[in-house]
Amino acid sequence: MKLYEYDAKEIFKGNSIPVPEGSLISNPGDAENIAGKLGTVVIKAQVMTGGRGKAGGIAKASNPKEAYKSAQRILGMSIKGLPVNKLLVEEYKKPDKEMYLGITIDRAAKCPLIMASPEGGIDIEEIAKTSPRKIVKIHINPLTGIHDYQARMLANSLNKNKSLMIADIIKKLYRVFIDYDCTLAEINPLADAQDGFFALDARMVIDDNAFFRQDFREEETGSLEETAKKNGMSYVGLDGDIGCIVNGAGLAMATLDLIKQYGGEPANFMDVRAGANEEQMKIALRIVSSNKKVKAIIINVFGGLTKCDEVARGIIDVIPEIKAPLVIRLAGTNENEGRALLEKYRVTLASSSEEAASAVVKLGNSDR
Amino acid sequence: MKLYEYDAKEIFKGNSIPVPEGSLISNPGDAENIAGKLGTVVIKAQVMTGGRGKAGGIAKASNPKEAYKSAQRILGMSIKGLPVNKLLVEEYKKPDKEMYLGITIDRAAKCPLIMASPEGGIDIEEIAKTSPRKIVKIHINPLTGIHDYQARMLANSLNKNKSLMIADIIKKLYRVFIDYDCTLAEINPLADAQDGFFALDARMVIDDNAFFRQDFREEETGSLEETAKKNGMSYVGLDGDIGCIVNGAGLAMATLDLIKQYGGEPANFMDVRAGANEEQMKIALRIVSSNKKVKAIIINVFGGLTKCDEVARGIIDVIPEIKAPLVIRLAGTNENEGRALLEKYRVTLASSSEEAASAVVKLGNSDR
Amino acid sequence: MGILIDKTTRVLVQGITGHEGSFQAKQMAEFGTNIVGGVTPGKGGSEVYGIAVFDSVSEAAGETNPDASVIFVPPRFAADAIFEAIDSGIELIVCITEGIPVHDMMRVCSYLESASSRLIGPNCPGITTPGESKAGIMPNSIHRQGNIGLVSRSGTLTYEIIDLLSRNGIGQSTSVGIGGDPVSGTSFVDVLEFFEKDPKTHAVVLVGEIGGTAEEDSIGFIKQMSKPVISYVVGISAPPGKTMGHAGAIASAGGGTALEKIEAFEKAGIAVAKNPTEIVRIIKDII
Amino acid sequence: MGILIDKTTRVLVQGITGHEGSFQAKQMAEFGTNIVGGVTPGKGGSEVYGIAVFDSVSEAAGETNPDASVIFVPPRFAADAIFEAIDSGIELIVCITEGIPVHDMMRVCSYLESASSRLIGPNCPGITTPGESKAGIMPNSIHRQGNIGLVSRSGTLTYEIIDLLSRNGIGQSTSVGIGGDPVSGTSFVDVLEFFEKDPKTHAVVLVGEIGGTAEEDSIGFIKQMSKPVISYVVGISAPPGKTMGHAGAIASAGGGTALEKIEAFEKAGIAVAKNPTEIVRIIKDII
Repeated sequence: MKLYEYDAKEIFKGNSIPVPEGSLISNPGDAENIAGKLGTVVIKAQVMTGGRGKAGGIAKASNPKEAYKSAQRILGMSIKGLPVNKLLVEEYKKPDKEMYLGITIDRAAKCPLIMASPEGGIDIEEIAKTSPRKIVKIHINPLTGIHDYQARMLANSLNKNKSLMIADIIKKLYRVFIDYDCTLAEINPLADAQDGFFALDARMVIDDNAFFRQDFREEETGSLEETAKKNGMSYVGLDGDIGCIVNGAGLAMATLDLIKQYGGEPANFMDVRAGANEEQMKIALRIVSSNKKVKAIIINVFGGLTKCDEVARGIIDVIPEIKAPLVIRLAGTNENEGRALLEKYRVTLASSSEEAASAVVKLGNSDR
Repeated sequence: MKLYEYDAKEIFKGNSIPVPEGSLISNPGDAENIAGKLGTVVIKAQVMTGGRGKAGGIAKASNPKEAYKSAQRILGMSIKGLPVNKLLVEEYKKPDKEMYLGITIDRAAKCPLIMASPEGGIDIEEIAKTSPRKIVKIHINPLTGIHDYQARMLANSLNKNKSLMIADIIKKLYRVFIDYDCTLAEINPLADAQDGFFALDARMVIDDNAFFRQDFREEETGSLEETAKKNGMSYVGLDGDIGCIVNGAGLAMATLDLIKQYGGEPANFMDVRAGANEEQMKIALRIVSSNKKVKAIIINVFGGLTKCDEVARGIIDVIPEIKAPLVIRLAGTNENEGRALLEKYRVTLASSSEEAASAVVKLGNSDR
Repeated sequence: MGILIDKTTRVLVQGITGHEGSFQAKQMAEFGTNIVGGVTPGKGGSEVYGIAVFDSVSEAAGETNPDASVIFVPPRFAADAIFEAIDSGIELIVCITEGIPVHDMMRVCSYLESASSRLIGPNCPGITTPGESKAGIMPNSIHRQGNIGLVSRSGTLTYEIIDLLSRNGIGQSTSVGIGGDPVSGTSFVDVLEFFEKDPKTHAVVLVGEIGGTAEEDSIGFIKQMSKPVISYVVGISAPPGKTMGHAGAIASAGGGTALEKIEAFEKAGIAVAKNPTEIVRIIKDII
Repeated sequence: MGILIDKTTRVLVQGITGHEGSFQAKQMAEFGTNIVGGVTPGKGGSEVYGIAVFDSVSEAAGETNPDASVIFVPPRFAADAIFEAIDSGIELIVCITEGIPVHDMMRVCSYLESASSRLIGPNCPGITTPGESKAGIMPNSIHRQGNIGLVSRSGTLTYEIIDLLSRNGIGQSTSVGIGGDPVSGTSFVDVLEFFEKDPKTHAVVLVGEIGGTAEEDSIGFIKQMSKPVISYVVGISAPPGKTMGHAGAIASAGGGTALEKIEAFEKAGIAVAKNPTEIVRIIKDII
C-alpha cells in the first residue's frame, strides 16, 4: 500500500527525520490560517500519483491570501483522474541543494538497497538514465541491519562536509523502512536548506503482506479492486472491454495476453486464486460484470484445488444477472462434471485457453 | 554490573514479564503499610549476594504486624558482610511449581544460550549437578534473534499445557537480555501460580562495556574497587597482606600466583593497564597502600607502551607516604632509566617476576 | 531420475493438521511421495491420514530423518517454520505459503546463504518428478513421465502447461514452481543448473512473468547450456506499477516488463513461445 | 615463515589518526611491517608518518590491496570497524581495542561464520612474526627469531614470556595474542592448527588464564599434534565471581578456574609450567 505524502511525513517526524512544519487541510480557509503562522508556504495536493507538480497540484504562496487562492484552486482539481480532497500546507524551505535518498528491495540480491544521489527532485529512474554514475548504491544485510560505515559512505557521496547529519538521516530512514515493513521508503528531494536538512517529499510503500503486524488500514474507495481484495481476489482495472476471470495470477496474465494476441482488449485482470469455490466465482462474476464497458466475459479455470463443478455452479447462479456473453473454459479437477452442468445454458464452452480467448474476442467485437 | 533484584524486576515489569506487585522500602512502617494492602507478603533483603534465604534475609508475613517485625529484623542484618538497607516487600504468590529460566552468554559458541529447567528455586549450577538432563539449552543466533519455534521448544520442556504463556515470557526475557546488554538475565524461580506465571526472583548482570549506551550507574560505595575503576584501573580486594601493582591483567594474575607459590598471600589484584603513566602509578600506590592489612608491596611492570622511567617517577613521588616496604621490578621500555632513578631510594629492586615475588613475601613475613 | 526429489526422498509436512496441509499431504501420499511425518506445534502424538504428527521439526527430524519438508503454515508463522527447518538440517525446503512479508523472506534468504538447506518458494506449487515423488500441490493427474524439465514462477499456468504437454505426449523429467514472490529461495538459474546436469532432462521449458529480472538473469547460464530452453513470459498486457496477483508480478518504469524479458531472450537466441500451444509446437520441432 | 603474517603481508591500520593508532603504526613500520595505508573517517587525504589515510576501508582496499588490518578505533565504534573490514574482504583482522560490548562481539562472530575473514582479538596485543612483520602492539625489542610458537590470552604477560624466551636464546616463529575478552574471533585451537602446519615451529607455548573453557577446548587438538605444547595458566589465586582485569577473566562455581584448567592439561599429559621460568626450563628440556 502506498502512503500519502502527509502520512509518510508524519511517520518520518515520529522517527526524527526532519520534515518542514505543516498541516493537512481540506478547505482554503485553513490554508490561509496556516500561512499566517508559517510565512511562505508550499501547498501540495494529496493524491496517490506522481507528476503532481506538472499537473499544477503544487503551489508556493508567500502570503495568506495567496495561500487561500492556491488552496481553493487545487482543491477543485483532479489529477490523473483523482479528485484532490486534501492538501498539505507546509513551511517553505529554500533548498540550496536537492538530493535523492531511497531504500527499496533488491529482488535479485534479496536484501534492502539504499540509493543516494546528489541530484534529487526528479524520479530515480530519470536520474538513472541521465547520470547513473551519480547514484551510489549499497546493499544492506537484513540480519545485521545498516552499519555506521555504510551510512557514512552514502552520506559522503552526497556531501562530505555534512556527512554526519546525512548519515543520521539515512540510519533513521532505514529504521523506518524496517519498522514499517516498507518495500519503498524515499526522500526525494532531501533538501540541504539554511537551517538543516529536510525531507521535502516523502514516499512510503508498505508491504500488504505485513498488515497483520502493521497498523495501517487502506482507504475505503469502494473500487472494484477493493471489493475483490476484501473477498480474497486480485482485480486490476484495464482499458479494454473483455472481462476476465481466471484462477491463478500467471494463467490470468497468460489469458490477457492471448486476448490481445487475438485482437481484443482486456477490461480487467482478475485472479480468483487457486482455491476458488462456488461463492467466490459468483462474487467474481458480479465484480467483473459491474464494469459497464465489458462486452464479453471469459472465465478460464484450471482446477487443482479448485473443483470445476463448483465453479460451474457458481456461474450458473449468476447467469441470469449477466448481460454480456460468457465464454467458459474449465480444465482439471471435475472438468467433465463442470462442463456437463453448463451445457444447458447459453454460454460458449471452450476446451483450451487459446480457443476461449479467440471466442471471447469474437463475441466482444460482434455488436449485439 | 549486577542489578539488585528490585531494579531487575522493575525492568521486567516494564517489559511485560509478570512479577508480583511490590515496593522497595527502607523502614518497617512501610512494610506494615504495604502488607495492609497486599495481604500475605514476602519481605526480601536487597543485597548483592546469593544465599539471602539461608541467611534469614527473606521472610513471609501473613499480616501487617508480622511484616513490621520481620522488616525490622532484616533491616538490622548484615548478609555476607553487606548491611541490609533496603527491602523488597511484595505480594506472596503460592507457586504450584517452581521452574528455572535463564539467558547467559556461551563463550565457546559465541552466542546467547537460553536454559530452562522444570526444577527451579535453586542455583542452575546445583540443578546441573543434581539433574543435568532436566536442563534444556538452546543457542540463539545473535543476528536472527530468538525464533518462535525455539521459545516454544523451551516452553514445552517446562510445561507443555501452558507453553504459549511460557514461550511469551521467554521471548520477552530475550528482548530484555538484548536491549539491556545483559551477560545474564535470569528468572529463578519462575512460579506457576494460581493466577499465572510470575518471576519470583530476578537477576540481571549488565555488561560494563555497554555503559555508553545503557542508562545504568553503579552505586557509589567508596570502595577501593570503585576508586580504581574511576581511574581506569582494575582492583580486586583479596584476603592476604601483600599489596600488588602490575600492568596487565595476565601479568597481575601471574604475579599473584607467584606470591602464593612463595608462601605469601596477596592483599589485592591490581591491574594498572597497559598504558600506565606517572600519575596512574601514584594513584595505584595510594589505593593499594590504603589497605591497612598490607605489609609489603610488589610493583611489577613490563613496559611496552608504559615507560619504566615514568613509572619510577610516579613511585618516587609517593614513597614518603608509604610505610610498607616496596619491591619493584621494572622491565621493557626505558628499564635502565627507571631502575637508575629508584636506586637511591629504600626500595628493593628485582630483575624478574619470580625474584620480586620471592622478595616481597620475605619482607611481608618479617615483622618490622 | 529427474531433479531435487525422487522415490527415496523422505518428506516432512509442516502445518500438516491445517485444512490445506492435511489435504495436500493426502494428495502427495497418493502420488507416491514418501511422507515420513508431519509437524504442528501442540499436535504432537496425533496422526493425519496415518502420518505421525510431531510438535517440532527437530523432534520429527530425530524420529524420521527427513530429506525434505513441505511447508503449509499460515503467512505470519511461515518464516519461523522455514528457520526451524533450516536449523533442523532439512536439505530441501518447499514453502507453499502465499503472503509472507517480504522483510521476513529477506531475513530467511540472508540466513540461507550460510546454511546447507535449499529453499523452493515461497508462494509456489512445489516440485513434481512424475513416477517418483511430489513435494507440493500440483494436481496429481496432469503429469506424465518424460524428458522435459519445467521451471516456472507461476501456479495454475504451470499446471496448464504441464497438462498440455502431457496431453500431447510430452512427458516431464521434473516440474519446479519457484514461486511468484519478489524474494524467494531458488532462482531460475539454480533450477536450470540441476536440469543441465540431469541425464533424463533433454530440454527445459522456462515460464516467466513480469517483475524483477529473474528471467534476464538466467540468460547467461542458458547460453552455456547444452540443452535447449524454451521460454514463455506472460504479462504483456500488464500495466506498469500494478501488482498482477502475485506479490512479485509488478513491472515499473524501472524495468520488469514482459516485453523487455522477451526481447532479451530473443536477442540471446533463446526460443520464445507466444502461448502455451507454441511451447508444444517448439518442443516437437526440437525433439 | 611463521604463521598468519610475514614480510609480504600488506597491513592497513584502522583508526590510524588516533593517539594509540598513530604511535603503534609507527612502531609497526619500524619493526618492518609493510603498512600500506590507514583509515579514519573524515581524515581521508591526510598522512600519518608518511602513511596515506583513507575515509573508508573499501576505499583503502581499492587503492592499496591490503591482506590484513589492525584496528585501534574506540570501543563503541570498533564492531562497526570490524564489519567494515569483513565487508571489504580483508583476510586477517586484528582488533586491539579493549572494552567492546560483548553483544557487539557476538554479532560480529556470528557474521564471521559465513565470511572469509579471520579475526584476532579483540582486546589483544596482536601478532608478531620476528624478522618478518608485526600486526599489533607487542614491544618491538623483545622478539627473537626462532622455532617456538606462542599463543596467549594475555598482554603484558605475553611480553614477559617472549622477553624471557629471547633472553634465554629461545626465538619465536610467531607470537599470537588472541585476547582477553569472553567472546573473540580466533581460539587457541585455530592458532594451534596454524602452528602444527608451520614447518618453522617446533614447539608451542600456550598461555591461558581463568574464565571460560578455551584452554580445555584445545586439549583434544593438542593431543593430536605432532609438536609439543607447553601450557601455563594464570589465576590460581583469583577468587570466583570476580573479573580479573580482562573482561573474560572470571571464574565461577560453574567452572573456569585455573586449577581446573591445569588439572585438565595434566590429565591429558600436556606439560604445565608453574611460572615463566619453568616455561624456559621445559623448552630447554625438550629441544
